[in-house]
Amino acid sequence: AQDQVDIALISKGFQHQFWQAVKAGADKAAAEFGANVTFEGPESESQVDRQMDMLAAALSRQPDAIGFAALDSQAAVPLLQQASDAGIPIVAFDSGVDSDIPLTTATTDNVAAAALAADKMAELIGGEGKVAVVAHDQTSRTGIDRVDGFVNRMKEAYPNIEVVSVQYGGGDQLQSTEITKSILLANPDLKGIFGANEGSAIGVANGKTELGSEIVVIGFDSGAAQKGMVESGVMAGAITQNPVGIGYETVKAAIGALNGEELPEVIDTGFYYYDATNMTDPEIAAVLYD
Amino acid sequence: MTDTTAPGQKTGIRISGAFHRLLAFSGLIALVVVFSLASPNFMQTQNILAILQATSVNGVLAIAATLVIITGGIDLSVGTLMTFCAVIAGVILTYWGLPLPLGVIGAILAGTVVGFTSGTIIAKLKVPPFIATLGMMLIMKGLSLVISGTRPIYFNDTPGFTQISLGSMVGSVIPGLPIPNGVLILFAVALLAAFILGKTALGRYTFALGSNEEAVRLSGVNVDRWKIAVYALAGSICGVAGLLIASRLNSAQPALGQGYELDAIAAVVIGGTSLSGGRGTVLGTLIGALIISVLANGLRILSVAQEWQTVVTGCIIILAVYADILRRRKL
Amino acid sequence: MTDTTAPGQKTGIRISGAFHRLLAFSGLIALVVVFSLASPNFMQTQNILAILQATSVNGVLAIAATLVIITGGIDLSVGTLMTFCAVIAGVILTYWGLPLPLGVIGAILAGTVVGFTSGTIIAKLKVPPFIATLGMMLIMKGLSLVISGTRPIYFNDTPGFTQISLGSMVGSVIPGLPIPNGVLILFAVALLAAFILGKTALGRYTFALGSNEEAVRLSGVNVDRWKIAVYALAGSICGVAGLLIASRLNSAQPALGQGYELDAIAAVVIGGTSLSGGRGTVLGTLIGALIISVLANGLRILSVAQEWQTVVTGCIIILAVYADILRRRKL
Amino acid sequence: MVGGSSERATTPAPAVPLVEMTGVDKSFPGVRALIGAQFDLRPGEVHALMGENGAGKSTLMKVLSGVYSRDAGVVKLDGVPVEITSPRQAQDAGISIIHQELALMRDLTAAQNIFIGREPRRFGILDEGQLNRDAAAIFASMNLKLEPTVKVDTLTIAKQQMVEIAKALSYRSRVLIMDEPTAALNDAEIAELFAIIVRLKAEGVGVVYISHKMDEIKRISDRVTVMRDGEYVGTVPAADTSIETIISMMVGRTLSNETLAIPNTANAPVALEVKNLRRGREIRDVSFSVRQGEILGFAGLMGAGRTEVARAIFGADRKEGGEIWVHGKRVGISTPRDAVEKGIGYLSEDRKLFGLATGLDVRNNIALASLDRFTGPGGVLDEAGMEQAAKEAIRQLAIKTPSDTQEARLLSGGNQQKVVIAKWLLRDCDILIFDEPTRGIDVGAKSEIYKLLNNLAAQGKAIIVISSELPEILRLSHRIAVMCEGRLTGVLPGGSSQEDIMRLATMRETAMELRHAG
Ligand SMILES: Nc1ncnc2c1ncn2[C@@H]1O[C@H](COP(=O)(O)OP(=O)(O)OP(=O)(O)O)[C@@H](O)[C@H]1O
Ligand SMILES: Nc1ncnc2c1ncn2[C@@H]1O[C@H](COP(=O)(O)OP(=O)(O)OP(=O)(O)O)[C@@H](O)[C@H]1O
Ligand SMILES: [Mg+2]
Ligand SMILES: [Mg+2]
Repeated sequence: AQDQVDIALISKGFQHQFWQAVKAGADKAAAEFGANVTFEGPESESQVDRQMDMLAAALSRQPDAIGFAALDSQAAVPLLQQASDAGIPIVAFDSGVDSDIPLTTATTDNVAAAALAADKMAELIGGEGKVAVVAHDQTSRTGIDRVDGFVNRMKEAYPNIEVVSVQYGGGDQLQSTEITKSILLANPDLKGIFGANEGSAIGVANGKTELGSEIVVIGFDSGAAQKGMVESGVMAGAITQNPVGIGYETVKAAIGALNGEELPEVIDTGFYYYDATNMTDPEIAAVLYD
Repeated sequence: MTDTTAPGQKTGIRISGAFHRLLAFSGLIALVVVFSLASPNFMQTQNILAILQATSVNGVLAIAATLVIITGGIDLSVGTLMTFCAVIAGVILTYWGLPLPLGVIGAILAGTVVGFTSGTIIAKLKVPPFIATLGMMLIMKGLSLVISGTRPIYFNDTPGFTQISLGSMVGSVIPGLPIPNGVLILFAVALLAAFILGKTALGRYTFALGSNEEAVRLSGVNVDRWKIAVYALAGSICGVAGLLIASRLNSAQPALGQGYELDAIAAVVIGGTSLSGGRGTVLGTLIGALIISVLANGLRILSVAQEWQTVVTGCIIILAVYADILRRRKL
Repeated sequence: MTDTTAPGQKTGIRISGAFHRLLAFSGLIALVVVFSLASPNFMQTQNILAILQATSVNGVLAIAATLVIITGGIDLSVGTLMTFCAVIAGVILTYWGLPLPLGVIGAILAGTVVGFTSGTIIAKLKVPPFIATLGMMLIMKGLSLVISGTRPIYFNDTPGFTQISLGSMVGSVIPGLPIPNGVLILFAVALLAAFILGKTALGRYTFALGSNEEAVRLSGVNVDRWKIAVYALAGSICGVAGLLIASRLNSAQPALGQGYELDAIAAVVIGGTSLSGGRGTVLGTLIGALIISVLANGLRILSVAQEWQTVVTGCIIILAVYADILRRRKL
Repeated sequence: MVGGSSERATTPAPAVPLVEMTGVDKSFPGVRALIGAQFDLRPGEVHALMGENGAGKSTLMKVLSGVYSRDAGVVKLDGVPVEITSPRQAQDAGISIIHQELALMRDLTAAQNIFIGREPRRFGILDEGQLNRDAAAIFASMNLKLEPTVKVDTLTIAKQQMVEIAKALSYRSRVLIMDEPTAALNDAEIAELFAIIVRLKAEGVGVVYISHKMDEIKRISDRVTVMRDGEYVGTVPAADTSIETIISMMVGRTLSNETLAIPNTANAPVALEVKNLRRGREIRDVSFSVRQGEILGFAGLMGAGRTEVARAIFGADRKEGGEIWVHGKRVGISTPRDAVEKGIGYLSEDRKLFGLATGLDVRNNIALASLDRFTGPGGVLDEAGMEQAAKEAIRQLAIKTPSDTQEARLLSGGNQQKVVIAKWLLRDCDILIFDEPTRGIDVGAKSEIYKLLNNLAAQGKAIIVISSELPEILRLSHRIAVMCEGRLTGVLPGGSSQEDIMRLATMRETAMELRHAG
């Protein structure tokens, strides 16, 4: 496979289903276009420096192109500059890099996606009452965007809804479960909880089941467990991005860049709200992943 | 030769022993009292059950760590080994579709084998426990991902599986008291570990090894064999923890587990077991694990901002141990 | 009474000492050779520099941990204390807009004060180091978030800041050798720590404390003072690490840091320092830290799948330490 | 010099000895501990193994008991060559050993220590009752009053030593090796131990007995084998050989045993005065003083509280009341550092636990209490100065070590003790408290230490010597303080008789009350 195009993808995470879905999309594109793709990411979204080490090692490998999902875009600038100096094209994915080095960005608008979750939540609880958020990370871009998107939307559009608690469980299902149970026990009149990523959402749903609560749960992302919960109604619904699409578009854009194609500034891969009623719609089913 | 153990002293020691054990709860009780006063939601049955449920996994892991720490060793692999065992159960039950009991046995056996391997590396190759179990932690973490194909394995085809942790045998007998099975399992493991430590040769050698390994060797005891046995036992307990967490999440989550070792070791040390070995109790470890859960639960119930929760937890851990030291010094 | 110190014997010991030191690199050298053969990209200047750069933060933290571990203690707070110091630098430079040197001094001072506090809790209140520094780890983690307002602080207004880690003084003198300053700082810290350990009273007491604290106390030494000094020194070194990481990322990332203590302690133990105290070297720790980085980098260069990287890393850590044990046994 | 050929043993020599070791070699890095060593043991005899510190006695016995493997040589049991490679094998072959350095599991009880590896079980479960009963039976047979359920780390070294002896006895071995069993024992306990040994002899057990106490050799042993520098010197019958001969075999020359002139210190200024020192039942209103140039001996039975008094003065333990005056000024001492600053040094009775930093080398152990003196600007140590001081001390005390950079834990027991003494000599204190300074020290070195103490006194230092060996107290002291049950029962002049001391040492409170009543 010496003559194959070598593309290194440095993501924000690795073990989570979301990133595995991105990887699946990238692999799909790799197979389609005959490229060799590697995929790596740090353990948690706070490990900015570990991601730098991964990027540095990837550069040493002298790949033909790099796909990069920056945990902190500023921190990455010197290394990206180095890559760009070496003539290696860079495609950003998942969230943007504050720099003009990346040729394009394949991403989801997380603020808007979380605002949609807020709208759905408001609709389901009847426009008033207390809600809470269980998110994955207090400092990462996606964590901040989704919490802000949800909370601000509630503040602006639904004055009768109060966000009583925002807590962070690191995306760990068990920890998110414990957090959810505490929130429910502390606020018996709570109407709903938004789980801001896959692990958080599943944790919230588990906490709800364990306490036999009737609150409205809105999740984020998909995965087999979450789909099952939406199907069974434990979770009212969830926002899904299109991670497979993100991975696919990233690799496709990288290859396009190598072939000298013109790339758009942003490739919006979109987000969707799904619930038991629309899960099987072909458009939705296409972006859901296991 | 004079007898230093006058009868009066003896009763003194006995009384102080009981008193001691009672007072050991003091840190925990203080926390419970404070939280009960601060929030009416804290002392509700459901919340108490939530706290116990939250303790079950860390409690079981901490008991495994206690055994190893009493020998003067350390086990950093408890968290990822737990995950590995959960994945093994997933493979057996979901991928291979075998019946539930085989999954249970498989998970515990996997833990035992891995613990046995760590113990062998430590005892035979003389690799320090910190390194051997650090390596094992990474190996288990990687293998969990490899075996599961980096995706959760769900137990949807094994309906009884979630009952291991979430069902309530007590609740089905006494309707008002839905103590989850996971909590019962924690107590069962604790009783078993306490029995082994207190009443069996394995327990005796566990303490002896941590006290003075060289002396045990000089006494003609096969030190290696017993050391390996302790690690294997700890591994099998991690297997139980794996079943607990998998049944609670109805899935084996291959990415989870790292970082859990620190909570487990913290519970052990807060419970008064010395990291230099030779002394420690399962009861202390249980209290330590409860202190950690009560703290987390209480601060959340009070809706303390999360960054401050962390600060307060840090302070209280230090204070709880300091209070325990003061108490012991006085007695 | 006769003198057994025949001249021949003495030289024998000296030679074996030097040989020993040379061989200590063997694990590292073996890794480098394997990776060089496996990939032509490994031995390139840029990659070597990347490895050194990747070692700098963990290396400095590991040196801090080495000091504490030699006293027979442990420091779990190195990672989050580093972050705390980075945040303090951010507050001074960005929020208050003060000049660069004040930020540097402030970060190191913050580390020293926190280390001093941990040391005091350990020495005066007799709280075990594991608990005291576990508590401190959580407190630092929380305070970093509180002070920074849970968001990164950028150093865009302090243009020289990234030069601390990323600039290259060597490169500006010898153009072909752009060794980043961060690496120079690592070596400077290592030299300083080795000097303190080997040549000063503080260093001597560090070893003595780990060897037999009670004997040191009964020799009329103010044990508490020296112990506190060691923790304070370790804290100030964490301050340096804080500056390194902040300047490398051009920002203080308040959520980072937890988990880094394990890598640091692993480097120390791989480097041959005993967790029970009394022995250890800075050179060993440097080698340990390099082994960790070379392993991570080499496996990435070889495009090994990430889950397998973890497995291989675990195995090699155990093997490296085992090889070291074999070597020592033979000599 | 007496050769090994003078075989006139008190017990008839059976055809085949129990143990026969010949040509045994053993080297450690930098040290040849045994060079062609030889030894044999017959059933029913007590065979003393003698030699200076570091002669290789413990090493030879560790080879026999499976702790070390030998580099060369033959070991025969009942005339059959054997390979003993583990302590377990030694036990199975009927060999048990009491190690010189206590090897107890501090967190276990006395009974648990004794039966480690051989716990009585019922249905696989430990039978703790049986365990304690068995231990109690052994204690009873030793006339030892000790609760089987007491944790050993709360026991004094003497009692810990008794636990070790009980453990060795419990194996009911044919060969029993005792490596300095009496170093920590007082006369009454030694008598008890000897009674046990006599009983074992009668049962046909062969006993190897290592001790530096010359009088014991005469009292208990049948034959004596002497080693020097790892080599076999000779074997002689104990009854027909004078102590002087044995000593000259050990050291390779004759020791002058001059009695030391006791200078008159009655008018010298008081260096240390202790008034009404108290702490619970352990220290009850102790007052005494030591003059410059004076050696004050402290005698008493085990548990008399001498160590407690010393540690309380030194600030190592807390006191409940009392005053300490140094050179006529009242001083507050609450930590050892205070004491050292006031010019007081304390050599503790347990070198392993409290004296030696075992991981450090000899040089740094010697300099440990004086590091501030070797600290230059910037905290940098004067390594050359330390080396010189250490080498001087090694020469002065004839410490047997390959170099001053040898790790202290690798020295033989007696040489470790000398290192700790060297530490305090280097510190140059005005007032020195020596707690069992010659414990485990060979005769040659002992007389060196006596000379040293006298020299120190002659230099005007005030010295307190705590010792359980009455001859030592009598030989050294200008005055003798005697303690019993935490009280100072009297201070006797230098030339007092052993009987006077024993009378004060056993003056129990109850006895005094009875006398008052009568
Ligand atoms: N494990 C070891 N490593 C290195 N040297 C050792 C070791 N054990 C003993 N030695 C050395 O071997 C020599 C003999 O020591 P050994 O303990 O047998 O002496 P000993 O006759 O019992 O002396 P003592 O009367 O002081 O107990 C000494 O020089 C000692 O330093
Ligand atoms: N570690 C300990 N724990 C509890 N009690 C102790 C301890 N050490 C000593 N004691 C008690 O203190 C008293 C005096 O101890 P010790 O035997 O050390 O006196 P001593 O006069 O120094 O005797 P010797 O030096 O002959 O051993 C005794 O009652 C003893 O039981
Ligand atoms: Mg000896
Ligand atoms: Mg004493």
